Amino acid sequence: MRIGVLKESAPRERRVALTPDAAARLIKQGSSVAVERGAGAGAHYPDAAYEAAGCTLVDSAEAESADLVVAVRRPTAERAARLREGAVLVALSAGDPGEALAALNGRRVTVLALERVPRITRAQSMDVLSSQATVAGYRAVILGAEALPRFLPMLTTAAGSITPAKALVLGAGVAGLQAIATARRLGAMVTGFDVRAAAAEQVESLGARFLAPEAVAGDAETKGGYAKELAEEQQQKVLEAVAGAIGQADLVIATAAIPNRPAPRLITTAMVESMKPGSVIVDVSAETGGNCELTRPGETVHHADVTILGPLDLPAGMPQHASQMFGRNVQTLLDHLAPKGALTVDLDDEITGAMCLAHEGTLRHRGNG
Amino acid sequence: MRIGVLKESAPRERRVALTPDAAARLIKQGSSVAVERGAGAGAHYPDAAYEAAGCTLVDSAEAESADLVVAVRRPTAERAARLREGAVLVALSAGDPGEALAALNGRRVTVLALERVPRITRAQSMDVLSSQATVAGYRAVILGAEALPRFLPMLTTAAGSITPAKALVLGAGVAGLQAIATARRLGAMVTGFDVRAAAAEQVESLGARFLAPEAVAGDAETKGGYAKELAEEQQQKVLEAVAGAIGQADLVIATAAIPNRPAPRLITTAMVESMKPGSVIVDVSAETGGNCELTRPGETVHHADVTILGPLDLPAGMPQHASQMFGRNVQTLLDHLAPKGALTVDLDDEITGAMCLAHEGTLRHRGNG
Amino acid sequence: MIPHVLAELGYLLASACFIVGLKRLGSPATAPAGNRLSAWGMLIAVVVTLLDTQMVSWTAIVIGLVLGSGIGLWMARTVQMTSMPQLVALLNGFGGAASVLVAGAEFLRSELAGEAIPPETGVVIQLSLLIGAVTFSGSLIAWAKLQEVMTGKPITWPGQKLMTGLIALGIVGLAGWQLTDAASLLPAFYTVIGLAVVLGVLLVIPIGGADMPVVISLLNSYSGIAAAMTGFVINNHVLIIAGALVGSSGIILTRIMCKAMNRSLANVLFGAFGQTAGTGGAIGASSEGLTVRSVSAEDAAVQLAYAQQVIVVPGYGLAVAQAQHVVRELADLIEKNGGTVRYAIHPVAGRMPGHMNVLLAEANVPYDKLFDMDAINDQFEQADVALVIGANDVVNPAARSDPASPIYGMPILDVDKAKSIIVMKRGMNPGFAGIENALFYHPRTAMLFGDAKGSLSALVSEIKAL
Amino acid sequence: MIPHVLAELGYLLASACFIVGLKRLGSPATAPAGNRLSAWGMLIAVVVTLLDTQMVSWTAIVIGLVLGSGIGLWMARTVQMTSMPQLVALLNGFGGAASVLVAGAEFLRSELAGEAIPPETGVVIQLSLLIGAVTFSGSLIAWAKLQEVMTGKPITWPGQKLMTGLIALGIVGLAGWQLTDAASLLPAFYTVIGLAVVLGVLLVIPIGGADMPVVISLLNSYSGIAAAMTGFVINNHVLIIAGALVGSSGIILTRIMCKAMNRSLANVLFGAFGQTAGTGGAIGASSEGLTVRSVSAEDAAVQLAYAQQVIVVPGYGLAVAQAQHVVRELADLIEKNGGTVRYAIHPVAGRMPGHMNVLLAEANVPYDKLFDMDAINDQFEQADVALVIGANDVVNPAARSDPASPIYGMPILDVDKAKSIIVMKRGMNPGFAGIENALFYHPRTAMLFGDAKGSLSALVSEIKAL
Amino acid sequence: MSEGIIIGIVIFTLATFLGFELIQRVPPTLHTPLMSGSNAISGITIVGALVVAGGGFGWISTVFGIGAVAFAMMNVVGGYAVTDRMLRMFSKDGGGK
Amino acid sequence: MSEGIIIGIVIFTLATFLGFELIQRVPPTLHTPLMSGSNAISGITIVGALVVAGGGFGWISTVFGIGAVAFAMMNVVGGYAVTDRMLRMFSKDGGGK
Ligand SMILES: NC(=O)c1ccc[n+]([C@@H]2O[C@H](COP(=O)([O-])OP(=O)(O)OC[C@H]3O[C@@H](n4cnc5c(N)ncnc54)[C@H](OP(=O)(O)O)[C@@H]3O)[C@@H](O)[C@H]2O)c1
Ligand SMILES: NC(=O)c1ccc[n+]([C@@H]2O[C@H](COP(=O)([O-])OP(=O)(O)OC[C@H]3O[C@@H](n4cnc5c(N)ncnc54)[C@H](OP(=O)(O)O)[C@@H]3O)[C@@H](O)[C@H]2O)c1
Ligand SMILES: NC(=O)c1ccc[n+]([C@@H]2O[C@H](COP(=O)([O-])OP(=O)(O)OC[C@H]3O[C@@H](n4cnc5c(N)ncnc54)[C@H](O)[C@@H]3O)[C@@H](O)[C@H]2O)c1
Ligand SMILES: NC(=O)c1ccc[n+]([C@@H]2O[C@H](COP(=O)([O-])OP(=O)(O)OC[C@H]3O[C@@H](n4cnc5c(N)ncnc54)[C@H](O)[C@@H]3O)[C@@H](O)[C@H]2O)c1
Repeated sequence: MRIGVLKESAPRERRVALTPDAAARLIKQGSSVAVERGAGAGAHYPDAAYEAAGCTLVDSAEAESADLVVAVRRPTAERAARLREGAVLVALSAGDPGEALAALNGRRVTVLALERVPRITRAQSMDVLSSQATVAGYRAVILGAEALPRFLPMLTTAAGSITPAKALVLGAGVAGLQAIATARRLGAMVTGFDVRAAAAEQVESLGARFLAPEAVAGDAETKGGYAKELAEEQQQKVLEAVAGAIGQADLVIATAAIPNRPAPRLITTAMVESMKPGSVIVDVSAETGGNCELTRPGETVHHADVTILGPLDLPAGMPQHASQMFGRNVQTLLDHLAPKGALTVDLDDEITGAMCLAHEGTLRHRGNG
Repeated sequence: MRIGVLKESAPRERRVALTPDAAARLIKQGSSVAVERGAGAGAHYPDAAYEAAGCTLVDSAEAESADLVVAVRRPTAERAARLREGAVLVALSAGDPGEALAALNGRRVTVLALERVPRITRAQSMDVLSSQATVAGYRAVILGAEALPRFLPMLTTAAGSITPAKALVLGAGVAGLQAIATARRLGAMVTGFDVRAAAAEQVESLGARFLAPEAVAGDAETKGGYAKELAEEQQQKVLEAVAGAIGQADLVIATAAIPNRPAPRLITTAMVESMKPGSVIVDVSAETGGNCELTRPGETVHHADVTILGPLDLPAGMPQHASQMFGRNVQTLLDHLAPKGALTVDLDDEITGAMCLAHEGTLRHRGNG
Repeated sequence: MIPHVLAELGYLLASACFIVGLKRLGSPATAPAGNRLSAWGMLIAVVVTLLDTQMVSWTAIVIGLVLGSGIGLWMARTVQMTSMPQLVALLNGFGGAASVLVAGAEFLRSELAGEAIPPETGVVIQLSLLIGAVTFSGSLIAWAKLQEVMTGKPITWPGQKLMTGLIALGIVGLAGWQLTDAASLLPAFYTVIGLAVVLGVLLVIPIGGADMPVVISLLNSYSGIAAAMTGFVINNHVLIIAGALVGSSGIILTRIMCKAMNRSLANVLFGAFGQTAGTGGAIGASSEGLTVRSVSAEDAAVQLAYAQQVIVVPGYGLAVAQAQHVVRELADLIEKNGGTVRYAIHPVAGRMPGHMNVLLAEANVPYDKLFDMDAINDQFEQADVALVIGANDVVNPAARSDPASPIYGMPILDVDKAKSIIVMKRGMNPGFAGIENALFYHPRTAMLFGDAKGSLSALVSEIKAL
Repeated sequence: MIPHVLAELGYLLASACFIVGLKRLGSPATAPAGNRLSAWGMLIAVVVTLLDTQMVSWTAIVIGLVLGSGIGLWMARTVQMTSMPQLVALLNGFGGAASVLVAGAEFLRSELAGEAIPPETGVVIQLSLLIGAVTFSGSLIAWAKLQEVMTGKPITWPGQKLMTGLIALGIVGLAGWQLTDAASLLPAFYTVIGLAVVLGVLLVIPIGGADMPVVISLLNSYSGIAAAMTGFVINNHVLIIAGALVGSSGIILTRIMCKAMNRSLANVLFGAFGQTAGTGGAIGASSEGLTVRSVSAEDAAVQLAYAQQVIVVPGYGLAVAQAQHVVRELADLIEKNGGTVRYAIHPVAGRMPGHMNVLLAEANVPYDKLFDMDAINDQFEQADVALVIGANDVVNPAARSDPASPIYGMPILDVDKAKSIIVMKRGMNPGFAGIENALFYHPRTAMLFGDAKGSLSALVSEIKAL
Repeated sequence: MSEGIIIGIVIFTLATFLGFELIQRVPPTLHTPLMSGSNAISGITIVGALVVAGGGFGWISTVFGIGAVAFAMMNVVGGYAVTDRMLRMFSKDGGGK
Repeated sequence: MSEGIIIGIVIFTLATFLGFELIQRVPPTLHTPLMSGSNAISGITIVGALVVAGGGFGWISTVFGIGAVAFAMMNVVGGYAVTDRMLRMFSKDGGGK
């Protein structure tokens, strides 16, 4: 199997879909890997490293012509049109505008959407959502600490005592838990908040306090471990709980999300105005609209002496390790798709089936793509 | 005594010399405090807070006309010219261009330079260099973590294992030690480096490894606990030691300094070129020229896939707590200068004498100002 | 014959040997020497007796000595290491029988010679007979249960307790009659012995096989008392001293053993009647009829204290218990004892990527002691103990072997290859994946139940106390 | 008079009271009850004796009882708490004297009545006299040293050892002569007693006042043996049992006391001759002639285990020792024992701002247990123990009182207001400021020398072992 | 009651107290050896057995004597030997260490 | 040697062993009370003193008897009383606790 690695073209996207290390593992299994020149530069993987790993460095056209093309984000329509007929494309395909997919399908390209890896134990090592959320949770705290006009840890000094910062983490999924851990490492007093009952123990297992919204827990979790969208009345309780806690917080990391839905609104303008001067909100959910009413995706908003960050490129901001993890996920997935280098797309397979958006000219999973 | 608090005018200077809390303590001792409107805004201390603390909010002219004027940085020549004859000015006066001081002296203003507080035990609580270096050391790591394309902590995940980052801290003074502590908190493996022999124990007391330059230690320390400038040959040994360690480092925090001298050069261009792709240098000493040859003060340099930060505004970047500590230092100093609100400038006093650059028309400490 | 004073001093020396020997038996370092010292004491006692007593005939002595030593030595040499407990039971029973025979001989001699037995001598003879006989038959039953000659399950029937009580009463009555009535009462004598043998059987039969060690220890204590009573009968101090020593130290040992099993002595002896086998049974049996082996912190501590290579496998339970600092403490302790400790971090242990790293970093566990799965998996075979702390799915062999399992295909930590496995968790709850874990039923696995933090603290204290 | 059998049983009961009482005296919770039980035993023994013995005359008995009880009670009631050890010494001496008198009376009685004393009785009488007399005079010297009636310093002179040896030899010789020669040897008898009294003086006089408790404990053991010998003389078992108990348990206690002082018994008894006062002296004296009081981890552990309020004052030494995790462990343990632990953080403790915060955060000490100087300084008065770990300058009272000191004017933590202060450091080195610290010479301060991590670990083990 | 019995009781009492104190903390691995070792000590009945066997009381001595000596001796010899075997496992290579 | 002495030696030996075992770990605060309490027990010489004092051996009984009883009684009464005083300090409010 010949694998092509594309250089990303989206703005601020510094990741690469396959690192030299991951590529080397695939080559060992019998594949050949063609890497577009400069693909890893943004993530600090120089071309030389790919060469050393046994890849061939190629121009973009050649990378596009591989049997299987991997990229972090789905390539532009222009590049997609250059894919080989019957090729397989593995990439994130979020926010699918329909058209691009249709075009690919027209060329009978098999499209495997990385964000659709099912969250079963066996597929954990292929799950880019988890790995990139880990980066996002860590990085959100670093960005928050940078934006804060104060220390996170407690400090008793000759120039007076610095009280520890209070951090509030909304949503205790993968990113939220990582944020909790990172903020605690830096010495903040951390409170975690989630609607899923199982989150309480997980938050406490990191040494943080859990804030339980009244009368919501229990039925807020789907079978897959995700949160459901809440009924009006429940949503009200959640808002009350957040409102009660946010006034004390110096740093808020908002990571609440519901799959395939806009992010739940948890922080209203009034709540922002009740916060202490100088406090900071990092809205990790900005991409899906943000947990905060005032969030503007990709921008930094100042409101009532509160700073609201809406970063869109959290994992891409830490491209070296984000790519390392992404690449490892992709490599494990390819090992699964093509054991010993021979590619077969088996739609009955639990993982492949769930990921596949287009195959042999047929679109799949339209309803919840 | 009437104390005037100026609003800072330097670009990026967001600190304020007296916080509402510190002002309240002075007022309790019998002074009155006039705060220039908006002085605390940059540090997230709103005017209302000053009012609540018992200060009067005034325009700039009125603040300038106080008996004792405090500011973070020495005011512009223009503003200085408006100070009352015989007034006392308390501020940082670093990089004194001579002229400004002469002008102040001409108006018989007593100038007390905050960076000249002697490093004796009794004066520790007035020592803004220590308090601001604390902020700088912490913040340098936060900035470094933000600029790094990788994690600091170790992480074993389904997407592979992330090795912990290696941090190298050059100079284990106040800022360096704080940087060591912060990097360790974030999970990095930290090595500290200094020429003073006493630093070894201090670095190890933070759980970090100490790297001793060969045959330098011992006589590299002055009586005051500072480092001396090194002889050519010693300097060579130091460079060798740094060169030997820097190739492994992902993050370098450079804080080495020698009082009243340009920062020692510890990182050459060749060393930067020997570093791993994606690594980051935060040069805390940028203000005095930087420990790294390539540092450009106030700018970010990319060289050979290494990012070199030369931040000039480290404490100002965390204005709320930096101001809190600064204000506490200033307040303790004023308590010392004017016990119970009655100001006397006693040049025989160990602390006042050391700080005073100009008094009753006479310039002092010219040689090492 | 030697002067009696010398004999007394010889016996005293023998007693001192028993005392010091017994004390030394209590700690691993000194136990072998202690046992040898006590054996010397026994030799001294025998020699002194042979020199001191007016021996009318040597035949019986020689026959008995040769026979007894030969059989004893042969049994000790040939017994399987795993059958030790039943051998001890058997030997103990012989001791009881010897007491019965000595006291019986004394009784018969006086009786047949028509001598009046003074009441206090009568009492001690009766006690010697009674306790000896109970020890004898009880020990044989214990042996039979352990040897699986009879079922190891408790044997109970309605009215059993009443029956036992009646027999005991009968013995007391008959013995009293014998004492008060000066006339020769040989039938009563034999009846008492017979009833005592039955009593021994009745007392042990309702106790389960797993509790036999405690029963043997108790019977051992009895046999000591029987020996002491024999000492009263023949008015010999070394018998009294040695017997009393064994009697009381045996009681203490029995209590220690019960405590190690987290049970009371009463529960061991009469537990079967209540029909509640205690908490142990409730969690003891899996759906497929396999059983888990539960271990006490004390026992686990001994294993860890003497282990050369320990691999700690932390899981989500460690995080829930927030036991990261204690685990570090335990590791430090093991290393101080000369072992090495490594941590095996599974990629998905815990509930977020890097969960275990965060915890262990907090406890300042050096990075170079953390190993990821690929690096450590072939090290388990050399590990003396794999200490699984609150981990479940990540050590579930179903991932390797059971294609129907939801975790099939996930690589796991090969803890089951370790020489011994200790699993710490609160109960038998499944982990995240909600499935059973065959590791817990593995023959080399011991479960240390309880909150991980509590269990780890207990281990630390126990190791320090060793 | 009661039947002798009853008396024997009464004595046995008394002995049992002593045994159980003595055992209970070894642990704080049971000690008061233990002492009372042993007192009951004594009462039983006295009553049994009065009932059992054919009392020819009661006058001596009544006079003696009234006199002895009165004086004893008066002394026990009026003695200062601080003079307890010398009272014990005195009482112990009286015990020795009583043994001398009893044995002496036996000897004189036989001697005057012209009865031949069998050799074994002679030996025990001699032993009783000898040990009793040594105990008597030795105890009086110990009392005098402690009461400061005579100097507490060791008194030695050249040839002292030789002299002691010769006297001991003389005693043996005379005693032997008395035994072998059947003739009345009253002068020899009195000479032996006289020499034994001198021997007691000679044995104790070269030992320093600070070591007197060990000496008293040893003499106490002797007086037990004397009592046992008296038991042989009058052929009474309760005397033998109680005396032997005291004799052997006294030896063990002496050894424990020596271990607590980190010395060997030989060093205590003969140390003065070597003229090296051990390591303790080297660091014991400050330049101004003040002395520091060093404490063992065992002692400090007891203080902490029973403390209600503990304030920990960490300093740079804690960081150097990297003892943050152990200090947390210790605190947990104290809290488990019912105490509260707070941490007093001085603004400049350590070598960088917030140094202590970083450390304690690493050990996961909750923020609400950390107090800054202003918040905690008025709490020290209520603290049972202030535990200063590797801090020096920040607790130096010179900052308050000595204008010449480089640290004058720096606010410090008021640890010297605490009810008791334990300072942990490696030696008497000064801190950052390079100046001496009067706190270490404070009467309520005890120094626990050693690396902070080691000392803290030791404290943890000791508290767990209590 | 005879003096002999009284003294016996005294000695019995003391030895019983002593037995209670001798055994304090025993690591579980030593439970079985300790039990076995103390069981061997209870074979001290051999002293009584020898007295009976050598006493020359006719058939009583022969029957009861041989039996008592043989049983007691099995207890003694078997007990010490098997204890020794168990204990040897703990040293160096075998068993727990 | 008389049987009485022999039995005395046996009893003495057992009691000595018992004494060694009774005291194991004693917290330092208990050192003095324990010493004092066992010192009181050594006042058991009172039994001998009473025998002497009540024995009617003329002046020996009077002089030695009164002395012995008085000394022993001081040891006993003073010893128990002072031990009790010390121990009471440990409970509840006083002293260490
Ligand atoms: N790492 C990740 O990123 C991630 C994310 C989501 C899900 N997961 C999943 O989580 C699982 C992780 O496996 P794991 O082995 O670490 O954990 P696990 O399989 O969830 O098992 C944890 C065990 O710890 C025990 N436990 C809980 N609290 C305890 C306490 N206080 N003291 C002692 N034991 C306690 C529980 O048993 P008792 O109740 O009987 O005590 C439980 O069986 C995997 O299935 C993985 O797929 C991982
Ligand atoms: N916090 C800051 O920002 C800062 C900065 C610079 C200077 N300072 C100065 O540093 C001092 C801090 O006071 P401090 O009380 O924390 O410390 P300190 O006065 O420096 O005393 C520390 C003591 O700890 C002992 N020690 C060292 N290692 C030890 C170990 N391993 N185990 C046990 N003890 C050990 C040393 O005595 P032994 O050698 O006898 O054991 C020493 O006396 C002040 O004078 C302050 O002015 C503070
Ligand atoms: N293979 C696996 O076993 C595996 C892998 C990764 C994650 N997971 C599990 O999947 C779950 C979700 O992970 P995720 O991070 O992708 O989730 P996510 O990104 O979809 O959501 C983030 C968090 O927001 C929370 N949330 C949603 N609505 C909320 C509201 N109104 N208020 C507060 N919180 C709200 C959710 O409960 C979730 O915890 C977790 O339980 C995680 O442990 C399982
Ligand atoms: N009042 C007090 O007691 C007090 C207060 C604050 C600081 N101090 C002490 O003052 C000293 C210096 O503090 P600072 O942070 O202001 O110092 P600084 O900012 O002047 O220098 C920072 C560090 O750089 C080091 N350095 C200089 N040249 C070097 C070279 N060529 N290579 C490597 N390292 C080099 C110095 O040794 C120093 O540790 C420290 O010992 C500190 O503990 C004392």
